[in-house]
Amino acid sequence: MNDTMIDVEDFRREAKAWIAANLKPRERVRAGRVVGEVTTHEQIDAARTLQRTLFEGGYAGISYPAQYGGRGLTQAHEQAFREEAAGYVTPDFGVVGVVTMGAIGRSIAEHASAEFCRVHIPAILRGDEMWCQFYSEPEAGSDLAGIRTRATRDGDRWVISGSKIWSSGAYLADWAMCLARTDWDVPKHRGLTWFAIPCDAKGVTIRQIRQINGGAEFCEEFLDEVEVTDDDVIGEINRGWAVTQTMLVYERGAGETATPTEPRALAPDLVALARRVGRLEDPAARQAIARAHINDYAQFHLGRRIADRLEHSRNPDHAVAAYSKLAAGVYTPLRARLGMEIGGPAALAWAVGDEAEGRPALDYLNGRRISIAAGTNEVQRNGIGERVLGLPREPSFDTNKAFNEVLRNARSWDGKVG
Amino acid sequence: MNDTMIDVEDFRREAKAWIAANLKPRERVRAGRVVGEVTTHEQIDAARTLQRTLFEGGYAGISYPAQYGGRGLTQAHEQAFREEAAGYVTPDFGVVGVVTMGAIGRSIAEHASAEFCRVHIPAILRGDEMWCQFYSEPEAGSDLAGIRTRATRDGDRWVISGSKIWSSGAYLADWAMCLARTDWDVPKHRGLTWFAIPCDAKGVTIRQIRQINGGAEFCEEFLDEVEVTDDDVIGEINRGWAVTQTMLVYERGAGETATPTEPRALAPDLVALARRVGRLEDPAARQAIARAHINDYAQFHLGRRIADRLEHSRNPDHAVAAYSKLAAGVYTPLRARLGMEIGGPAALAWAVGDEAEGRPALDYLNGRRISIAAGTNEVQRNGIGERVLGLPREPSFDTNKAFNEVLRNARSWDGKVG
Amino acid sequence: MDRDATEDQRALLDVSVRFMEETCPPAVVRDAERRNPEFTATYRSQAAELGWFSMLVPEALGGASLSGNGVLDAALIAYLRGGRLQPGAFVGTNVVADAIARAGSARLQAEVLPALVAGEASAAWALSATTAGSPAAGVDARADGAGGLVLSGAKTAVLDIEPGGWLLVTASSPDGPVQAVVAADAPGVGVVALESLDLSRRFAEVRLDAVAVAADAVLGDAASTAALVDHQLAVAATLVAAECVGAMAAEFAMTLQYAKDRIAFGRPIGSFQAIKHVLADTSLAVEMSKAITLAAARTLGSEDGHGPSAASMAKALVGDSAIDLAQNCFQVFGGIGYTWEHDQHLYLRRLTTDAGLFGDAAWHREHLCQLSGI
Amino acid sequence: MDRDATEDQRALLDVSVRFMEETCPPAVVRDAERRNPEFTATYRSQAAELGWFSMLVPEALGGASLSGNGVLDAALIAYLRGGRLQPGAFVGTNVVADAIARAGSARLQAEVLPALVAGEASAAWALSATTAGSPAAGVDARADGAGGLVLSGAKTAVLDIEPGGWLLVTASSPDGPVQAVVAADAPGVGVVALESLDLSRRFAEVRLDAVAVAADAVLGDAASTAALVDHQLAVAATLVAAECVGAMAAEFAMTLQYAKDRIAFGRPIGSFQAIKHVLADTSLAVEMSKAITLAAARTLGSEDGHGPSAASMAKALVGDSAIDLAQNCFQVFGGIGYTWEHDQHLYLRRLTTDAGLFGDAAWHREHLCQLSGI
Repeated sequence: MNDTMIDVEDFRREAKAWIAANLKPRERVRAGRVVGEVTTHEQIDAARTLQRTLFEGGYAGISYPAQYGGRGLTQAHEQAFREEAAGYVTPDFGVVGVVTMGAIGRSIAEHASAEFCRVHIPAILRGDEMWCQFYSEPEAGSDLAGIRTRATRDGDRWVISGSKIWSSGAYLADWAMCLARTDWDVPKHRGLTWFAIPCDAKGVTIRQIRQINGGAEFCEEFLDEVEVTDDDVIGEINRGWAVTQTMLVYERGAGETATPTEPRALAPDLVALARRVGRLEDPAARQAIARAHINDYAQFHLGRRIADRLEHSRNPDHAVAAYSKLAAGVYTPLRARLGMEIGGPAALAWAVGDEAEGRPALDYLNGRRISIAAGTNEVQRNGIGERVLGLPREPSFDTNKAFNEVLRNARSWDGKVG
Repeated sequence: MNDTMIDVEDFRREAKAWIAANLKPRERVRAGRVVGEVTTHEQIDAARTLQRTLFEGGYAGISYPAQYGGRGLTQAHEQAFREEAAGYVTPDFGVVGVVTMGAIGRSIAEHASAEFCRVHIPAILRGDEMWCQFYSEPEAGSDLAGIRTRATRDGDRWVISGSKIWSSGAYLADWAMCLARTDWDVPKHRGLTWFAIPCDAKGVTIRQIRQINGGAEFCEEFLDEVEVTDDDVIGEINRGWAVTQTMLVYERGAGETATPTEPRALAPDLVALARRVGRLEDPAARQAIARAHINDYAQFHLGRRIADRLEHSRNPDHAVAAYSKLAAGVYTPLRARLGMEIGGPAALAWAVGDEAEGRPALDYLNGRRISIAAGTNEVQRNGIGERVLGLPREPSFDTNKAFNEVLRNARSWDGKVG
Repeated sequence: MDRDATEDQRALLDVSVRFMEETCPPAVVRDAERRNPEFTATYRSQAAELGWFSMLVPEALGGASLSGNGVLDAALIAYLRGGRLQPGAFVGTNVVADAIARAGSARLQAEVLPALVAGEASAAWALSATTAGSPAAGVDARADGAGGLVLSGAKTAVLDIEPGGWLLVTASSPDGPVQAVVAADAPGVGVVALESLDLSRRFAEVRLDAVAVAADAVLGDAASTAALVDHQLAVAATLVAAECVGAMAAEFAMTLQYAKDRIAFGRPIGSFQAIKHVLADTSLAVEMSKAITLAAARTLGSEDGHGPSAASMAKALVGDSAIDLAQNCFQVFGGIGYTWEHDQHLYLRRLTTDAGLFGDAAWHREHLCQLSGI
Repeated sequence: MDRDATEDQRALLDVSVRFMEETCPPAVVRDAERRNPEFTATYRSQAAELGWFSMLVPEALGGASLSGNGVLDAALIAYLRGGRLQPGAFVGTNVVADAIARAGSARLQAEVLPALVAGEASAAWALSATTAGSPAAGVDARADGAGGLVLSGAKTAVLDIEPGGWLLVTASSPDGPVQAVVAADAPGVGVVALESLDLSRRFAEVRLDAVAVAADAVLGDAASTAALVDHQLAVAATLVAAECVGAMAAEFAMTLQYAKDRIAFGRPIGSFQAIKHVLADTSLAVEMSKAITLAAARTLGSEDGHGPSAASMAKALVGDSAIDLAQNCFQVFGGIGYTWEHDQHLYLRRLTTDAGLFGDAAWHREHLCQLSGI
């Protein structure tokens, strides 16, 4: 923190005045996005207008470097602004905004060349550029370093081909940050490079994926000989894994735009559901309600305990964050299942179009997202086992071999070693 | 089956008459052994007397080869005798008798030399020789082929040293069938040999192990330069694994002395428990009772289904027996836990010496025996996964290397391969 | 599912599989157009020709079981249906046909029953679908003084009411439960289609506004109705359990194959114990579910007194196992299972719904206690 | 357990660990001789010198909390006690001291309370130990007309009654629950030692045969008793949960080490996902149990109205987690865990017992619903 930095409380007062003068009060507190709802281009356009207002007022990228259009302040200042702006209409880009400003912009600021940053970061903060990630692949999910999209040098250009999937909001994005393999003859983590690709570049096809919940927030992409130049490389060639790790840390934090509050009221949604289906006196339903709430409460305090541990240790061991992820991955589907149990037949069939009545089923369909996305429960358990508990490692068959050889060996797996 | 073999129903009639003339009717049906109860030498002596009567009547070893003192008949004849003798006092050697006649005698008959069989099998069938297994070791449980007891040739003798554990009833046995490693420079399954050791041989120390349930049915042994000769080898030298596999098949069947009947009455023990603690109307207790009974019922029908499958296929896949073992390993501890839940505080503390009141706690302590002994649940899951479902194998680090090298590598495990 | 199936049973099963694969393969299952009345009627009448709706009906009334155990015959068909996520009022029609055969008036047996057996119409059982409480709840019946009834109230989440079909309504009266057979399009009967988790079935709410039912549409009498309702529940539970086990086995097979094919971290994912052991446990659950469902069908169809207990046990065990299985398989599929195009979610939806139909696991556990006299 | 512990707390915890390791190390825990009155009294009086029984008592009554939150102080001690399977009436004495401080007569506060704080005597809470129902059940109280009570009935499975100790009896009266403090050796009081699963604690049945209790031994009045009982339950639940989490952490650490050391199939068993993932899940359960128990202690000790709910949540989550943990650790140990000499079974017994003391998980879930007004 530099000495001349404005004090958080002074900043808060300044922000409060600016907000009152420039933003509109929110009509009513919005009850959270309906999962499955899809952000439209119209919403993005409206958000861009509002973002420009913030940018011009000096409140976009509060903790981004000042030389790239940010304010150069801290997370505490970000948090103060969020608290003051809570009752006002702020830009809502949906998930593509979270990805752009929460993970990609920060990864660019840390790893891209100064020239690249000067071009793109102000555009991001102004809302002119929305970004997405071309990252996971149909054949590489939890095994992120196992991607097979290929970037080949051809004179002063790079030619990129492959397929990508699970790109949140890519259909709304202007640019993509794309991970490709640039060397196949080294171990898998060592031949990866990140590229910036305009979403409307020749050879890029973006398709929304219809999800089991009916939504289509995620996309899949086909890259057919897409051409970029060295100027589009983010970070160093073949050192893409370092950028990835930065991005993963920001991604974990990116969703957490506000500190959640301690859940004190007994699982209100499930109490309402039990009341609606006439089971509030049913001992089994009461047990299910209490179980869900106790798990919520324990998860909250686990999260706080882990956050404390990360904040207050000199060498924070980020591996412990896997506890929060695993808890969410275990208890979210369980909670959804408890909802179905409480709801009974009323949760299996409901009046056409009645969102409240259909909610338990929707939550149930969405229940395993967090158990799978951004590292499955199994990956978290490995991480906790090896990195937190210090258990002996799983034998690995892909970290020290050329990636080409890994692919060959995997196809003829027989479990024989040495 | 040979043509001259007596028909089962004729045999049954003959046996029935003999039984009525030679055995005493049972006073009352015994309610099963109390787990933790330990067989005494006096009980063994009484059983020997009775066993001799059977032997002399031609009813010991009904399905054992006739040339070794058996009757040369089939399992169906054995079963017919058991059914007819059900109301009479028959020899009860406890677990050491089950091991001796159910697993060891049969393994000897299949693998030992004719001379060895002529000496020992009649003695076994007469009740003169009780046998135990020196098999598992403190450092080799589920990984049975990983035993480290060493047998070294010294002239025409073998010198055996090591420690053994989990030998059922060894403190009552006259002889032990002992597995030792005779070649350390070949993969682990290929350097094993079985030996017969008199339990009172010099260098053999047998100690009963106090179990968590207070019983002491199992023993541990220390073998300190125990000397035996080539005549004491059972099966071929370094081919002990073939004998082991025979023994395991018999061991699995050995406990099943009678076909269990379909459990129709709702978990009578748990209903009685709930009644005793006044929770028969409590919905949670009722759910627990029903859950336990349904699992019992499903396990019974699973067992019958698997037995049918093994009996009626031309090439029975014995791997499917792992389903019954895994089901028992999963549902036995669960049932014990349900008992503790139903019992509540009354299952945690009870009147001194009241066996009925203390029963749920005893069952609870014994609950994981079947999850661990004779191949843990984890070993069963591997077996089902690989041998029944055909899933790709776990990488193995010990099947193709000299056992000496396996031990060296394991001590410096770092998960690195190749 | 059944290794002891007779020759006759095997022949029927083979031809039934061919029928389903030709008439309603996966692409048709996914197609909402399948819900049109024409497809529904064609599918039903072809199924009837195979004998799908005659198994629980005695020969004297135009039925025919293959093995002497009609519940077992029907359960074997249900198993095949479940694996292929088949539509149609199979369970309802069989349950209602069985009920009419057991307790219907001469008119019902002469007019409605033959139509059901021949696939000219289907039937749905309108029972209370609440998790706790009596199957009769929701609709009140009062006597009309001439042996008939007047029915008023509503039943939510009634399974598979097809156009032109019949409803067996279980209602409460001051003298205990009563039952009557009513045309789904009779005056005063409202059928409102619902949205549902399961995309391969249809659900409706049935509203009855003082629907007059003649004496010859009433099933059984005050003395016998409670036992008949228990029997119907046992048959419905057994057949749904069998459909559910079929879906479990199909979903499991799909998942197992994926675990063998999918490569991650340089190995097929099925070589990892994290996956392998879940699949082993899941396959144990499939085997136990098959075993208990066959046991229930055998026992119930042999008119052994233990049938209703066995049916409740099967439904409870299968219901819980089905949801566990669906969740575990979803986890093995990972992201791909989250896409609409992948069949995983069809099974997830179906299995979860099966678990709740005709009493969820907790309901059947309590029912088992009551049947056992505690 | 608590990274935010104050300097004072840390100092007390350090000296408490030394005391336990010197006075009651594992060999003594295993030795039944430890139950003799002399050891019991010595252990108690040394513990009292460290302040173990003063934390919930206000300074005005001779108590002292270190941090201003006596429940948190006591929970931190309880955590250390649990890890070392310590004996002694820690929970009972603190709960009863707290109750007397809150609602005891001047005589109780002048005579009994100082003896408890000084470790001259201990106290046990004789509440109904049934899983369902009221803590007052089992003993009936009738008014003696002079403000006192006559108590009759029995309480089963009362925890840790030490020689010469006091009993806080919670009884039912026509006006609701009442409470009184009675000497364990008073006329008409029978204390019958029980066998128990947990070998490191002692249980007894208490029989009360028309025991006369003077007015100044009665706690609180009709209006306040129910709330006081709820508070006592919350304190007892929180302290037992803390002991339980301590035992969980110790058992887990022992198991983790074993998984690193034990070789099978050519590898340390902890390198297999089957073991590794169970340990990861178990360690998550330990972390969640620590987090929720600290939250309960903080909330309850700050007299925040949410305390009783938080305490019930902690007890429920920790109870279920403890049994899961004990079962999972047993499985990892395999055969060696089945031997008397191995400590595994001491923890299995302790953890299972902790889960059932002062209300099992299901009881506290229902209690939470009631506290939440549904």
